[in-house]
Amino acid sequence: MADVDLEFVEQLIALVGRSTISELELTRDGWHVRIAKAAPGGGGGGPQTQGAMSAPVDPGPASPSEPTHLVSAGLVGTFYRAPAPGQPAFVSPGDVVEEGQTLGILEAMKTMIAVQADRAGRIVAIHGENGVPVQAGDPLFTIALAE
Amino acid sequence: MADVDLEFVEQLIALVGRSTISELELTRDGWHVRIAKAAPGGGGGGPQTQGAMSAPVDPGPASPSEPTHLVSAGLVGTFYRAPAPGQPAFVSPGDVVEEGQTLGILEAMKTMIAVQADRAGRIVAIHGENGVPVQAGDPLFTIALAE
Amino acid sequence: MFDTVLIANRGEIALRILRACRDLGLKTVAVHSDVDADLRHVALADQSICIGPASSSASYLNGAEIVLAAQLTGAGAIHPGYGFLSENADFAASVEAAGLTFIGPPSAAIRRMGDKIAAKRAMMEAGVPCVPGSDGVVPADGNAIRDLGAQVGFPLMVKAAGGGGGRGMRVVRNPDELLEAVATTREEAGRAFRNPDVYMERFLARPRHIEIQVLADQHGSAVWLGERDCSMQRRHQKIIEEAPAPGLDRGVVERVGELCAGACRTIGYTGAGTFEFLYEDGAFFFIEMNTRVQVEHPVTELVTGLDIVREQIQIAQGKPLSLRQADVVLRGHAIECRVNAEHPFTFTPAPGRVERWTPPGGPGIRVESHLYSGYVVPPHYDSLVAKLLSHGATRDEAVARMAGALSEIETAGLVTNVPLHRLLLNEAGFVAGGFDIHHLERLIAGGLIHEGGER
Amino acid sequence: MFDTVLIANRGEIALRILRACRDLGLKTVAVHSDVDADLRHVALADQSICIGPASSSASYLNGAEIVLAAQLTGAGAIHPGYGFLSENADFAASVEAAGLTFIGPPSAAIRRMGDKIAAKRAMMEAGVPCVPGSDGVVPADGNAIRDLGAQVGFPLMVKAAGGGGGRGMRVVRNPDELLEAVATTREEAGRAFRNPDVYMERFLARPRHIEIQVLADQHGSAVWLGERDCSMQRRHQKIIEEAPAPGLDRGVVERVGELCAGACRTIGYTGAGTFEFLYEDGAFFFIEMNTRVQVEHPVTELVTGLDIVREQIQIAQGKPLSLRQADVVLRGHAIECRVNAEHPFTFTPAPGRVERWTPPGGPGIRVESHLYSGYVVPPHYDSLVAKLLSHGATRDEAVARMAGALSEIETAGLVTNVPLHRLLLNEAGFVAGGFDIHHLERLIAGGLIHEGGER
Repeated sequence: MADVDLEFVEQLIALVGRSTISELELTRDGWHVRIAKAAPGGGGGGPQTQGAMSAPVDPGPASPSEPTHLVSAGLVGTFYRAPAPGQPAFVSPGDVVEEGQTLGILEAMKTMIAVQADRAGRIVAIHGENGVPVQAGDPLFTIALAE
Repeated sequence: MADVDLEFVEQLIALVGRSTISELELTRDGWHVRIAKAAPGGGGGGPQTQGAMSAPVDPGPASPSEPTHLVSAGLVGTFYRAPAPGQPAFVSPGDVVEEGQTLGILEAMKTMIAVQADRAGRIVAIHGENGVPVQAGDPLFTIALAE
Repeated sequence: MFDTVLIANRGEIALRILRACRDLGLKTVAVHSDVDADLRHVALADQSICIGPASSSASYLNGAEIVLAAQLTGAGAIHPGYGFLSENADFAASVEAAGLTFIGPPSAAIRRMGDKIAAKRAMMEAGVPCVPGSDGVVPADGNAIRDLGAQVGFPLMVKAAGGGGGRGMRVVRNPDELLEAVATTREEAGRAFRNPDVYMERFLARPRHIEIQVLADQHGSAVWLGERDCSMQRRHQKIIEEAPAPGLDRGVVERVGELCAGACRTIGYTGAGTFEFLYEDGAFFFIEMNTRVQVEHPVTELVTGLDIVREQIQIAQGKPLSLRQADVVLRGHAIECRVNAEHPFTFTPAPGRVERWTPPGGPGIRVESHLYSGYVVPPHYDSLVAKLLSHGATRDEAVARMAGALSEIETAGLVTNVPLHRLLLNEAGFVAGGFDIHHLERLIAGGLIHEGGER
Repeated sequence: MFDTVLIANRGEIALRILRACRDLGLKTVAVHSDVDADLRHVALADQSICIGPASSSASYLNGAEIVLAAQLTGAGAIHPGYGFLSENADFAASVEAAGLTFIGPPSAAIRRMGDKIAAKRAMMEAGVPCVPGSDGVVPADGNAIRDLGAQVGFPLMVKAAGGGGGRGMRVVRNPDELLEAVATTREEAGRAFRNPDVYMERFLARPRHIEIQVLADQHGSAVWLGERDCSMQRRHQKIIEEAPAPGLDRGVVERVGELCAGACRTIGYTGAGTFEFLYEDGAFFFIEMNTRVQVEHPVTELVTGLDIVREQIQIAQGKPLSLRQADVVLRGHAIECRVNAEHPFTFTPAPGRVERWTPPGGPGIRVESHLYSGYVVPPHYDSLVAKLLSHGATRDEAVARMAGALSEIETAGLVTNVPLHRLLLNEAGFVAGGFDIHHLERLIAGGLIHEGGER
């Protein structure tokens, strides 16, 4: 419980409060939060907030019984799959990765931050497009864990 | 369940209370909490906010058919019925007042502001106690209008 | 020597005192009324303690409670700020009696300067020029009063010995009104100040308000820190101040400044203080002394580079002044605009919540304010919520910077007099400088506000 | 002469430029990317125009669009601020070609100083002391490279002619590594700066970063405004700057300052500029010139009383300098802390919403920031969100005031490096002054951050 950041939850609540969405669910490193807004009159649901939380968790080619692990964006930024334009991607679906291996790059405030695998396994899904903005907590990679 | 921190849940409850959301669900390592806020209008009702709007509008001795006019506080401050301690009140129920006549004083930020009758008539009720804080819009005097 | 200072005030000056203490490595205790628990300096102080309800008389004016709070928290000194108990000789004496340090002059000096007749006599003895007048208490006998009036000349002012700051005074335009004016002022003074003594002074038609800032230590040294021009007033309330005063003969200012510093030595004054003068036709006339730090002290800080509140504290610590008169060098020009939570054109108070506070910034801008986004200005106290200060190499530069600061300040949700300041900064008389103390009221009577509108 | 200035930048410097224009009575045009519509200076500008999407390359680096915006809005001049296009000679030339005024030096001067080899040669001709090195482009031949390396001495640095600001450089500790280091740096430089030329310089072990601020007009006058010490750096990014530099021989500084002012005249430089030096064992070594206003220019403003951005604009208007060298008098000491939206100890960027922004205030404090309560710091640009500046009569006073300002600044909701600054202001090496450019990284390696914790 200690690593659930209350401040983060508060920010999320503020986010929902400001937005036109009615509900937000977030799964992150083994914890899960769902925030629902009072339904004024009960219905409708306006447009989604731009960008935020929009990438669905694609189950990918992991077999149903295989345990998976999600690598999410640690902060808001631009997601890159390759070290530079025209160069090959760091990883592709099906690749086996080691713990600590660089999977992609997040660029924020003129700083490049490596996105690393925090568990070893096999990449079964890549959720972020190359060069798109992502929010903190957005899923980037699903890793099927080695048994 | 042993690691569920009661204080943390208490903080979450406070968080929901302060926010505009209606519901919060949180799952962590095999435990789950859901906090829902009571729908407004659905009974219960906490204590009223302190101070504000507490003086009831006393219909006073106005006859049922008589039209009345309410003189309210123009700003937040302290209401005085007399020009100085120990001196007689500006007006009392039953007094006939002219338009522009001083009925009381509001003190705010070290400034004394006269509360004046904006209609002529007969004082039928005085809603503010001498020396009490009032909010902008609080009723101070009811005047039965001369036909 | 004390290591903890109790701040017996609120709002911007409490924060100002806290900053000075912090820079000196002193700990602070904030005492506050129950509605003031969310004040900025309360959050920043090392300790805080609630001393009573909102009403000043039960909190910030409750001297016994404040001394008790100092003893409870281990504060060895009390800084009274301005207003409240800052010029209350009995309070200063009770602090002294408790074995604590009152950050200000000795209670005897406060008492003497608080009696305007005694103060004037002391100034005359020290050679400080005063407004010609009765040179003492107006006698009881009607004929004697008439003779005195004829001697002073009409129009004249009848003033209460216990008054000050614009309270307890009455203009008399011709001899017929004199006896009644004296009688009425006496009666009011007895009620308001518990001292019915009144005196007479010649009434000056178009004076400027010029004041001299002084610092005096406990070792017999005193310096003066230039003058301030505080002529932009409404109902004796200053609204814009500046330093130096435009267009004055520097030689005359220097002579008066030296006399003020000298007067501190002769009357045993220590700490920071201000000699207030009326200035007309090249001559200075002493009116009263403020025995405390003033709202407008930062304009002097900007042109001298000194920290007056720090000097005040160090003097109370028994330290000698850190500077001699020759070290006081004025640089550039400074202006202060008092931002009040009041309607800019009707002047009615406007307490309330400031949804977003975005102070101005940039070169030459200093802000003294306890505001923050979400702060609720309570209705119980003074309406001053911020002081904007600008400093420039020239008066024109200081004016341009202040106009810029006023154009960008944001107090969303709160009604303030910023729109009035914006008008004044572009007003021809202000831009020219050197206007008298009736200037603003003449502008108002002449329709300034009507023209300014309420956009 | 122009009456409207287009501000081709964002954040705090855009607001700084707007304030300078406003004080001069000039109108302003804010150009901004689509995520920057809520910037403070956009709200305050006379006109604003969106010039593209968030990505800098499509907005703030889109020179053609910016020139077009100037033409559309009737802006006669463009102020580039720092970063973005401020040192892009092609952009400056395109502004000149469009018949508009570029507020900065002529494009030819930017081009020359942008080539670090040409810049160094120009400085040597002007008599400005430089770091001993290859005195030109490193040749292709391996033996010639080895000879040159032996001549310069090890350790040495291989630097890209097109680099600068800490980019495109490599330390070589012994002769064996030299050829490979040259080859790698060449290749990287070719890719990064489209100029594969490299040069060699002696590597100084414990230099300080000292820089000289200059102003030069179009009439052949140039002055220097004292120096700044910018040695508190991490990965070549300055984090604290101060003026004057503690412990320097004033005679040596003066000689170097005069040489810099002289160099402006010989190379035809106009506007504001900075000569950057390494300083070791009492000697100055030129490293590069910044042909624009710098982030840290306000520390010089505080000690000189000048407005550098205003001077820059007036120079671009063709006006002669308002001051001579004798008018430049340094007063007191000033410090700047760069507040970045980044984790104070891991240095990862931390864009986000500042729920409540309460800047510090009081005597000697200046704030340069575009923040306001509710502002969302976007992830697309530099992490600098505020500059805190303190000024005091002495360095100790400036340090105490900065420590105070850091203790009261409030950026609720936003993660910033304020906790790091708080640690540094109390760190023995900083308090003593005179540390070298590796000081902060040594502190970090030594566990400063670990000890500081994350409270």
